[in-house]
Amino acid sequence: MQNADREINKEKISVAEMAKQILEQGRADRLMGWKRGEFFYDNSPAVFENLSELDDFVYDLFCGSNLSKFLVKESRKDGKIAVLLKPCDRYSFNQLVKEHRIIKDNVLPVEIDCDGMLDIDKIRALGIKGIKKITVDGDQLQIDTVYGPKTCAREDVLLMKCLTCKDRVGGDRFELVKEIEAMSSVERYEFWRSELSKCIRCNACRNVCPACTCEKCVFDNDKSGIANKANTDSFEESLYHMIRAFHVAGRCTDCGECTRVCPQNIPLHLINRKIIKDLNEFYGEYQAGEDDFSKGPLTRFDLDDVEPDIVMERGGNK
Amino acid sequence: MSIENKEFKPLIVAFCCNWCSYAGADLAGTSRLAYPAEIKIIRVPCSCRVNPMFVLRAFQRGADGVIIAGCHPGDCHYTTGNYYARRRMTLLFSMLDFFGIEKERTRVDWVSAAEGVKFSTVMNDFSKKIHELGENRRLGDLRCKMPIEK
Amino acid sequence: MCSCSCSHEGHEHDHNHGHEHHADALIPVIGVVTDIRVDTPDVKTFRVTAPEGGICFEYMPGQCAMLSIPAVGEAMFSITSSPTNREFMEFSIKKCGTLTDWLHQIEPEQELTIRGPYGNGFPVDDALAGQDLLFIAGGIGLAPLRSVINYCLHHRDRYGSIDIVYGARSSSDLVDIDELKNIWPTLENTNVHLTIDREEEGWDGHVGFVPSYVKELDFSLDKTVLLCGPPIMIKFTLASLQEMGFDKTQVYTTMELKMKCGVGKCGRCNIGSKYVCKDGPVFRCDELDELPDEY
Amino acid sequence: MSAQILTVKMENIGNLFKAIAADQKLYLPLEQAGQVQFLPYDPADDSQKVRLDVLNTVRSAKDLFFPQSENMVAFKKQGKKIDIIENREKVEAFTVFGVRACDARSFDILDRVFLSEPVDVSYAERRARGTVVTLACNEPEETCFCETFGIDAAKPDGDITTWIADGLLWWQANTNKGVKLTDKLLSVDAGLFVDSTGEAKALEEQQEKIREIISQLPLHGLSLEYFHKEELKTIFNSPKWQELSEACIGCGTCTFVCPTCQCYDIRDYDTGNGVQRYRCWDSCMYSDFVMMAHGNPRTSQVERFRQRFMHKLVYYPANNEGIFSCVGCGRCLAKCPSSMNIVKVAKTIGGEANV
Repeated sequence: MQNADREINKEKISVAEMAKQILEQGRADRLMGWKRGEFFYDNSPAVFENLSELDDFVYDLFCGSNLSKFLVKESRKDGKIAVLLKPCDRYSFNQLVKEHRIIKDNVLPVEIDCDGMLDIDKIRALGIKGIKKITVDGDQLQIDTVYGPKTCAREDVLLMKCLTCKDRVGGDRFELVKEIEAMSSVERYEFWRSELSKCIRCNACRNVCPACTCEKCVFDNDKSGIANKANTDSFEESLYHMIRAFHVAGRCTDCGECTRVCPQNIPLHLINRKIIKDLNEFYGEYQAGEDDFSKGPLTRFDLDDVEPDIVMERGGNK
Repeated sequence: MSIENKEFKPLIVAFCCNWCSYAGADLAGTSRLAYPAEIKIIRVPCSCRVNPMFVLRAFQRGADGVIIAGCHPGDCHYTTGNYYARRRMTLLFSMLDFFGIEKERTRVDWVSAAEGVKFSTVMNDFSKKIHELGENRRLGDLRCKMPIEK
Repeated sequence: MCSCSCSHEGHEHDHNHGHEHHADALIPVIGVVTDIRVDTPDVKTFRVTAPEGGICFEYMPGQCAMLSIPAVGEAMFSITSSPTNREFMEFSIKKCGTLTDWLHQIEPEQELTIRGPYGNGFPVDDALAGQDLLFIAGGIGLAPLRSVINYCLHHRDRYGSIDIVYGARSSSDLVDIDELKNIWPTLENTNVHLTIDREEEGWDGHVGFVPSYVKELDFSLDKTVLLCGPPIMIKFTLASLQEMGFDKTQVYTTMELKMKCGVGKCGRCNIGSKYVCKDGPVFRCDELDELPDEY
Repeated sequence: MSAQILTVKMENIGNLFKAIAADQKLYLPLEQAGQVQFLPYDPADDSQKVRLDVLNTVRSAKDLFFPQSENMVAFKKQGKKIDIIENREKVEAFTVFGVRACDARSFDILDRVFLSEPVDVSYAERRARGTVVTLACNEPEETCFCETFGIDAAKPDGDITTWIADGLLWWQANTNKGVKLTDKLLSVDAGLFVDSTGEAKALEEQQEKIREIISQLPLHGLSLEYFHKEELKTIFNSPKWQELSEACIGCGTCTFVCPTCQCYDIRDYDTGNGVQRYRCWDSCMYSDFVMMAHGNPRTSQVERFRQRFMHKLVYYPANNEGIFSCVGCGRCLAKCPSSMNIVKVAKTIGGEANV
């Protein structure tokens, strides 16, 4: 990771204090961070322009959203903007700089620490309702609800992306991909039909994705012949996700935002991870966004690359 | 629909590079080598021109198999186009396989302008595979297959 | 009794629905383009009839219709002909988008689909009755007004004097219709004032923008104004009128926004709480003041 | 209307579903790949998991009356000729069970749009043929604020209202349609229900419990007083829209999970065999929503974001006797990728009343 012209928290002060100092010392004109929500868990991305606005600043266990994509717009405004980047967000940031989607000179990247973010949906999925407050108690969470106190393991309700954090030794991020690869073709088909038929085409995965920054998406272009707003049949349910995954192939940093925002909890990251796994196996390990200059695997080639029939020979049942 | 009762007539789309494979098809034709009529050739300037969208579009409109034919690696008219196509298609086909689409429905082959015989063999072979697989039901738009009626 | 306007062959209603049966306002009927006239380099007027002849449905001046070529597009157009014409409907259409590009290259006998009428139309039978009328149009803005002008001229005795101010970028952009040159100017108590934006060889009429021309003409303040044209022209003309002493309650104009359903349900063409397709397109200018500035 | 209260034991609820599904489609909150949706119930399929414990389906029940996508009409083009082929799907009678109080109210809000002249034919048919069986919310969530709109989660509307209390499902018909369904079920299986009219103490206690919980929810007492049509322009011109919309990524999640969002698009699909015209949900959050040939009156996300909330809180009420186009189901609170929602908007714009 390149560290030139970046803010790093050397003195280990709180993130809120860092944010304050940056605005106070005029190192940036604006600061992109998170703003306290209505409840304790619904923090929103926000731009802070002065110290009094920072009263609403928050950095806690519910700041999972990746701020780098907002910079596509924000870095084109006047003045310098500081942006808080968790370790995983840095990859998206680098990738966007590499693709010239962020105007680097207008941004002050600030690297902040993260111990893993919580997923309120996962907590709800455990059947915990009427959540009022959460306190971290070692590996356990004490949850105060309208229906009395509950507990759950912190590990069980981490955001998907935090389970295999790139900056920590974590589990095997391709574990589920391998499981699906091991299924028969029919099983794989059934699996994805069941998942993708939940899709409501809200476009949240596309709009949140730091790799999806086309000025005009092919799915919004009436002349493309595929700009259908709703999934009117099973083909369209698949088509949208296939094209989207493929379009970010080699550029996807595996930030996991698509899965985080999907209102239907479709494990969209599995498609991206499958592609990443293939790229690694065919063309050597590559992490998009590791730096902001190297060429991605689909924009270069080797003379002795594998032939496409390798797909026929490997993985899965027939 | 009672497709089983009807004889299966596949529709196969072949994207052929203008400089090699399309000329290969020509040569196959002038050499009176047979290849199946169900193969619809779409001429593209280079195998690299084939956007993954084209492949999916072909399946959407009812293709049972899609084959991309380009110059042999090293022989690209534009020097490097087919190398990129090779990476791209490998990845695409692997992804389609991951979605549970039969992997035999997609193929890439390199056919030069001098290989009329190879063109005919590849196409016959691919068509045979598709015949064995039967109709593509996993990746096609039903609306394109059914007539519009009241 | 089925009251829907769709009465052509091949359209059968399922009357088994019993009491819940309604005509589906979103299903179009067929219209046949019987004649195409070139009005300006980028405006053509299309004459449309029902397949068996005659108009496709009843309407009032200022109302609109949804025209469509399936798989090309569907869009709202004001009906240019007067409802007093029972033989055909006319649409003056400027080439500016996908559907209009397509329409500009069709030939007579082409069928299209049409549904309507939509919108409120001009209050020709109440607020406008008995009034001296001043029509002000710019460019393609004459299209909706032409319907009203011809309607009023048809019922000449119901209205007072009629003045028509019409301007365009150049003389070739003035919609080339017979009425403008040969009919309206010859009628009693009816005046036509033409203007173009810039000097031009062979043009001996007035030169200047519509807003300033209206001021020069110095109309008496008891007239009711019907105003239509590009948004910028509407804005400045309205300012001129107010400077002259006209009140906004005397001025009617028509609005245009993206529409899909035409019946105030698809949620697209709202200005504040009003839907242009249902509550408009004709608004009295003082009504617009109460709406947010988002058009 | 019959005030008769019937009960069926919760362990026999499967019989009730089978009886309803005997001659019509029955939609139940079923689990599909981990999510709960209103899906057709198949009595023969044991793998279906009915989830009456989950409060909100992600897609609201409006889907059953105003589906995300439906065919309208088709065309065949030949030379200069066009044929119109009406191929709208015929709507058969159906029942939906397990609709919550908020979703039930959303039908009234949609009715005011789709049943006003000119009536929307397919919506009207679905409304006429659909029987709505509601279920009271025993465990409201912290995101619930239906109370703000005068909705009683302890006694939802609908053709039939049901409650779960004391191991029983309590069943009360409210409308003719509800009575008709009840009578039919009794004619199929006379022993299905027990008449518990007059012995509804457990039910009343459950209702009290629900109302008690609701009075303790964090959004209890949320006020929308500030939002009335006299303030239309003030609200519209508020500088706060800018900061509120900052986090909005312009997706359609809020509009698609919302039970009262009703905007739709009409599109043509060229199948190669003809042109199918269909309509589908659309979102005012999308950049192309009001795009036309000569430009776009809403060029930035601020305007699109503002449109959605102005519609819900000001425009719709202005046209509908002050009724808000929101039922407080809390879906947008739970689902927005950036955690922006109508409550934050109401509190920021209509500040004073909510301090």
